[in-house]
Amino acid sequence: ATACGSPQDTASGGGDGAAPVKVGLVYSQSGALASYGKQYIEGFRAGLDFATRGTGKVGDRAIEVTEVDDAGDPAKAVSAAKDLIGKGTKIIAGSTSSGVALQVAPIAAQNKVLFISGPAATDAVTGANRYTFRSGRQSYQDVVTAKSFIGDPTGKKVVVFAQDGAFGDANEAAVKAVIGGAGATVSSVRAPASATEFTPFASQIRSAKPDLLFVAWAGTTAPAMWQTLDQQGVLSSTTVVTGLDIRASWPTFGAAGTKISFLSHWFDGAADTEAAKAAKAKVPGGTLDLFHPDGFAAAQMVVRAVEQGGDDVDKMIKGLEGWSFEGVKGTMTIRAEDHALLQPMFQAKLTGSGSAYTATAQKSLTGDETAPPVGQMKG
Amino acid sequence: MNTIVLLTLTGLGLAALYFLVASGLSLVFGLADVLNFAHGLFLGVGAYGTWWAAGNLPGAGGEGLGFVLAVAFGVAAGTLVAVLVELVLIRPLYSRTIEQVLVTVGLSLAGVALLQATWGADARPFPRPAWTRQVTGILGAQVPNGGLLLIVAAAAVLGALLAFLRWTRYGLIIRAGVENREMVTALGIDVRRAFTLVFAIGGAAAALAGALGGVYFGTVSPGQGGSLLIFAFIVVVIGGMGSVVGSAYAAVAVGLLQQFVNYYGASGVGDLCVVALLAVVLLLRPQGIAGKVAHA
Amino acid sequence: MTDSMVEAPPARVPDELTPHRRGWHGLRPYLPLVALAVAAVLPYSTLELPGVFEGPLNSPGTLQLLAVCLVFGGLAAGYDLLFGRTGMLSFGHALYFAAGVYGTDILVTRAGLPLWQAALLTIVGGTILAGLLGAVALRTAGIAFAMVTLAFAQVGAILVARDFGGLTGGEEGLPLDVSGLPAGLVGVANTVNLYWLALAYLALVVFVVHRVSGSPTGRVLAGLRDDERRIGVLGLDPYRFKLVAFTLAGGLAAGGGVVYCLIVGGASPHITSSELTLSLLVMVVLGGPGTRWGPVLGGVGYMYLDHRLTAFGSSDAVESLPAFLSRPLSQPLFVLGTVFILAVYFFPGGLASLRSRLGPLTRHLPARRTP
Amino acid sequence: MTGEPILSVEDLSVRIAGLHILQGVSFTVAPTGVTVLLGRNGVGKTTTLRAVLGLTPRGGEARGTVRMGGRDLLDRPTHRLVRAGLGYVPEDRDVFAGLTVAENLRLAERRGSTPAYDRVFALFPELDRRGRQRAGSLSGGQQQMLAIGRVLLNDNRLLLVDEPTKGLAPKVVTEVAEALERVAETVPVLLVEQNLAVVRRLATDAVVLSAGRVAWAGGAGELLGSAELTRSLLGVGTPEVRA
Amino acid sequence: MLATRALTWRIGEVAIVDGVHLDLAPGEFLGVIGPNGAGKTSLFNLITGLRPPTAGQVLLDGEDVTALPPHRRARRGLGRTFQSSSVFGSLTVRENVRLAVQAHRGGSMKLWRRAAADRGVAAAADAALDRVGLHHRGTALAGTLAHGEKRKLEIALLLAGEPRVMLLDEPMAGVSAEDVPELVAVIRSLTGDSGRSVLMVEHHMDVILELADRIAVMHHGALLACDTPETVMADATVQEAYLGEAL
Ligand SMILES: Nc1ncnc2c1ncn2[C@@H]1O[C@H](COP(=O)(O)OP(=O)(O)OP(=O)(O)O)[C@@H](O)[C@H]1O
Ligand SMILES: Nc1ncnc2c1ncn2[C@@H]1O[C@H](COP(=O)(O)OP(=O)(O)OP(=O)(O)O)[C@@H](O)[C@H]1O
Ligand SMILES: [Mg+2]
Ligand SMILES: [Mg+2]
Repeated sequence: ATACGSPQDTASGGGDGAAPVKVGLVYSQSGALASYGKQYIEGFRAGLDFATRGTGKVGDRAIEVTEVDDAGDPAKAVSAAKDLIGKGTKIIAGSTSSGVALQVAPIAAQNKVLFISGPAATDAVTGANRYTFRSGRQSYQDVVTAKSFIGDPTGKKVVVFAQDGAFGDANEAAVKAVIGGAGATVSSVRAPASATEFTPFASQIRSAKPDLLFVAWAGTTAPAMWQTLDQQGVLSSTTVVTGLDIRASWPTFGAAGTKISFLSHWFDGAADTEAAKAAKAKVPGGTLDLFHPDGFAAAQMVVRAVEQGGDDVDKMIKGLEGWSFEGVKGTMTIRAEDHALLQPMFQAKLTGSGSAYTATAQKSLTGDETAPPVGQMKG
Repeated sequence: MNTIVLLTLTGLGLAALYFLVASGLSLVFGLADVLNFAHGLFLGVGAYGTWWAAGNLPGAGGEGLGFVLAVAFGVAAGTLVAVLVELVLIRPLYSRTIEQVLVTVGLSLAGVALLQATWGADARPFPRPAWTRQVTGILGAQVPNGGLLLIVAAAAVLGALLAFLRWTRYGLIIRAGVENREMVTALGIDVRRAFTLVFAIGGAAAALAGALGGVYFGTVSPGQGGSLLIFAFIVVVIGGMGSVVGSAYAAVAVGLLQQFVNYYGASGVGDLCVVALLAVVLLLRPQGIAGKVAHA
Repeated sequence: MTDSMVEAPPARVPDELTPHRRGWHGLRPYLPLVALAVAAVLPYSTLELPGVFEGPLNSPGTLQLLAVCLVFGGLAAGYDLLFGRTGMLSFGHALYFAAGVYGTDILVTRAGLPLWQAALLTIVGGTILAGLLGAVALRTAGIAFAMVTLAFAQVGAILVARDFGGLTGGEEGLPLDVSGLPAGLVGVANTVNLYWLALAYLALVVFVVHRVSGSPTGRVLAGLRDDERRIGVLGLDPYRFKLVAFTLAGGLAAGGGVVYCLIVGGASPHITSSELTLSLLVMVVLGGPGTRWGPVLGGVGYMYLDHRLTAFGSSDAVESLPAFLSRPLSQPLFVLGTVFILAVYFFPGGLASLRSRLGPLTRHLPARRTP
Repeated sequence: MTGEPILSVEDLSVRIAGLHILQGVSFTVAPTGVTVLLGRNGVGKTTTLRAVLGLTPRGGEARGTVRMGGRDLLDRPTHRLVRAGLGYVPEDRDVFAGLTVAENLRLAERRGSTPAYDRVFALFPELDRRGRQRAGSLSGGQQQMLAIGRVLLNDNRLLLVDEPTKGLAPKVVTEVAEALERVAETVPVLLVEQNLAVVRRLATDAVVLSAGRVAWAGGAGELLGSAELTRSLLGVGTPEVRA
Repeated sequence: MLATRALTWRIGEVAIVDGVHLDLAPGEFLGVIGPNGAGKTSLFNLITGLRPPTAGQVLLDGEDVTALPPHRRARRGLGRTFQSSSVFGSLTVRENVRLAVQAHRGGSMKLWRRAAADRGVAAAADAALDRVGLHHRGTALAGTLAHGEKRKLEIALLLAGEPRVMLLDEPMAGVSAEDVPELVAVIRSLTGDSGRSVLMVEHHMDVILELADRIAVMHHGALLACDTPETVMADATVQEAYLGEAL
């Protein structure tokens, strides 16, 4: 039977004190970032278990998680978010890619629900609006970690090698601000993201003779790029820093892998915290990877928000702002002003050969050391 | 000086890669008139076939003869898939070009997704002989051996295709068959077999490109074919459809242009130049470099 | 070689130019209006269609999904004006859609214009862009035309990805700044307004395409599809007519971009890709080129599958299957691709051919009973 | 009629796109000489020839029996039939426009027999001269010559020829008629022809189609000799009117 | 009315059409004959503008139209049929003719008018179909017509445009004997006192002889003769190169 209703109906969230709390996870289950998404959700499950001590409940309210696949497409993520919000969901988390995070954040603000961005690294999520938080690191924190490789930057020559586009722009800008600001001369070599042959760029870099080369390159062509840098003698002539990607990518560095200095968000064994142990025990396979901590922290933040706010989003925000907690990586702090997530970062080295590589931590930096400058809340 | 040598040789390597991908496309697209959006799938099958064989096939591996065996396996797999695709999916659709688009697009989506479902979305390291990762000094330039390998392979494929088209009747049959299949059969020729053969060769060329592309990139991932494909399309069209030699010229033009502009020009202008080249060539000579003048 | 790929576009008589078949009696002309009315009141229904939609028809999630589908239905119908009705295979139609999306977004978010001004400027700009690029591209024909349009669209995609002047947000996209927008278009509770907007767009496009196809100009376009030389010898300038069709289709696509930008609340570079043009082509072929409802059905169906298959892939039904089935089935693109392939064999001529294919069947049924 | 017919068509019926185009056509082709198929435009002459060859278009269906040498031809792939000796000159010439004249001829070569280029070039020296020209740029008549030449390249058991003299200059019409006459000495021909002068010269037997059915069949002399028959069946007084 | 001045089209060294001077008076019916490959169709292509000549001029009403594209020439009243039928295959027969009528009457660039509503166009189209005897095939798709029927449709398309100068390229090829007289009558009615001129290529000598006021003979691209039918038929070269021994 067809019933009639108002076209502007949206379910109201909970109300009843014992009703489950609805949490929506919108992330990539399929598409190019599916493996990031997989780590995220495993981390989230482990984190929820950890934060609720195995009960899956906050007080007597169960956390009811709905997972939606966005396939990396912002349009799908927006549809999913609207659907969830329409059904009374007050907390949305996920966003494996930056494009998704930036598109979902305004939706959260417009509808006054909490949004906890996931692995998306773009700096623009920080301070996007007061409803938006992040559970992972941001590009700026990567760059600060990179800076720690050259000691005193004064008078040093730094080259950024990045792909065209927003990701490259952000990295270049961050390096100019962080390392250039500290006294180094920063220049950049940029290449189209679609490039498949890197010799021209390697030649440019080599002739620039930098003291430090910062590489920000994502995508399937990365191995070819590294091989070319290696073949053209760039790796052996200078310190090369880049971010350490997920485990599966390690063998693709080939011989180049052992010559690179890695800054790392996380790898298995980077720190030995309580949360890390708990996560290791829960995660299928027993090995942690790059984005497990993001999911884990997201779950911790969800539980905190519900504890503090119940169904009241404003109270959730109050409860999260300024909160410090022990995550997988160590002590994490949600900065009240712009919701940046201050967190430890790591320096790492790869050793091994063939398909068996291990990463070892060289040094870890605290959340304060890698803190991005305080920004204005935009919305 | 050595920068120029380096850029030229690596540019030729890139051109060789484009040509390898484009050659199969040109054959199927130009001769059989099938706009084969599933070409990337054949590429993927070749790459994954080689990758799988190196790890699992007895005797095959990442070095020497074992590597040759692995590549042979990959090429065979790509050929087989191409033949199956032609027999099962394309054959009922000749002269229904619009529906071919639907099928090949569907195939490319489903095929890539299937590769991803089977082996995951992440790039896998590709087995390859150690010497392909090294460089050779030529006139002071450190030229990657992988690129040289591509150049040799592309030259061999070019020669083989030209011989095929010149010394066999198949080229003729297929060109005629595209115009009017019915009339070819009315001359007593089994045109279907010729088309299957074209697909087989196109598939083999694509699979070889996939395998050697794996060597070049060092990895194999499900979507790898896709990004090369757009340049391959451009090469085919600039070169003139169905002209293997035209594709070779066009590949060299595109490869060198990209390489030199990327070095001497502003970043990323290389791609724009290639696109501009395409537009200019087509506006001046709609039939492509080597294409014959279309006739009303 | 031959350009038969494009010289032999889908041969189908435009509905508008065929004599009306009997059987629907006098009702047929009013069916579209009835369908429009039903679609317009749909958001008042709380009907649940389990498995089809996540929530009741009036829930924001369902309305959002429907809105996206409707926009693409309209977009496909507009593209069909080029492809199905005039026989021009453009591989760059995404450009004009993207111009609509990014134009609106940039003018609202970066330049702070009010929405109506931004929308107007964008549609006018998109139409002019289509006119200018079309004027150049139409100097070629066949596959060359397809590739020149592709080249133009590719330039657009590169410009968007390069993020010149920080205008487009590069690969991260540009969320729409809603602060200056009418309140009725913002917020989940107002999703229904976006739905109506999308419905209006679709209706407009279908109406325009219908009117144009049935007009004297439409007759010329149908002729162009078959034989351009003949059109010239009859005293008509093929170039002018093709340019009109190209510009009009470009303008319609830009309009779709405006609506889409509002629905999704931003722009992301997905929509500049050549894959989108290819999707449009697939939608039209799936539905049935050159028919009134085929492209709409194709567009709506395609987007519906594209959005819903992600849910299908992660559903319990799929996960409980053995691994060799559940693995591929959980890949939305695998299912989508397979659907295309099957569609060709089960609906040759597109979804729109269903009617004519079912026609004989129903006519034969009573006859069967008395053998 | 002499001897067993080389081709016998029984109750051939063809439907295309819902139209019943041939409605039970039966006739035979004698083992020697020329059998002509006559009728107004659109009665189904071409459809008949194409059905025999298995070239009924997609969406169409041919039923009935077509026998040659005791074997049913329907549903056998066209290329097999042609290789078995069925030569076809199509109505629309259907030369391969993108190929050169020489390539068009080369394509027509059949494996296992030596192509008789002398025969073809003797009849149409034009084709020899224009070997390197694209067939698409030939004049209409030259294309017609190519279409006929293509089939004369091989030895056939039966020729199906659809309006071979259409578009040819009178002199060439005579030459083609002579050539067909010579060919018919060894190979039976099923000919569709509108030029009654040619018909008169060549035909031994005649079949007249009307609206998808056989209206008359018999000896050609009988048909063309009777003014009454030609008027009622072919709509012309005496064939001599058109010379 | 129509004239060509030293009209020439060369491909490489070969002259396909070689310095043709032709004058067509108003109301005149000029037959063109010549061996296959003489350049008759090519001449038509040059006159209608489908190919640019390498030299020479085409004059229409005394005005040089050599540089005009085909559609501009058609607008000035130049119409033609094609040797190999070129009709709009995916449109119905009736729609084919309506398109031609509409192209002639103007108003094709009207995006917001209902084409079917124009009774005038429909009536003119039906009249043209009637004249060639195709009215009963009005709803068939032109692409599915039998060969001879397409020839008739070609002529209907020409009639619909009411051109003042008509170029007919072998209109009778493939038309069944029974229908020839009818079609001849139609073509004859085109000229006469209406002041229209016809240039017709045809290999059926009886048709040419019946209709033509003068006959032009082409050979190897050049105009050999242009004279009354009697003179031309008596010419030994024509006999030898073109007619041969009649059957
Ligand atoms: N593909 C088709 N679809 C629909 N009708 C068709 C098709 N092919 C042929 N016909 C119809 O079948 C009838 C017979 O056509 P056919 O070509 O056999 O005639 P014909 O006797 O050869 O005529 P002509 O002398 O003009 O060549 C015609 O009315 C034609 O319109
Ligand atoms: N592109 C070309 N290259 C070489 N020769 C050509 C080309 N185009 C046409 N020709 C030749 O030009 C000549 C004239 O052709 P045209 O079609 O005008 O002849 P026609 O007089 O109409 O003959 P028909 O009576 O056979 O139709 C022919 O010999 C033809 O082969
Ligand atoms: Mg016929
Ligand atoms: Mg001619």
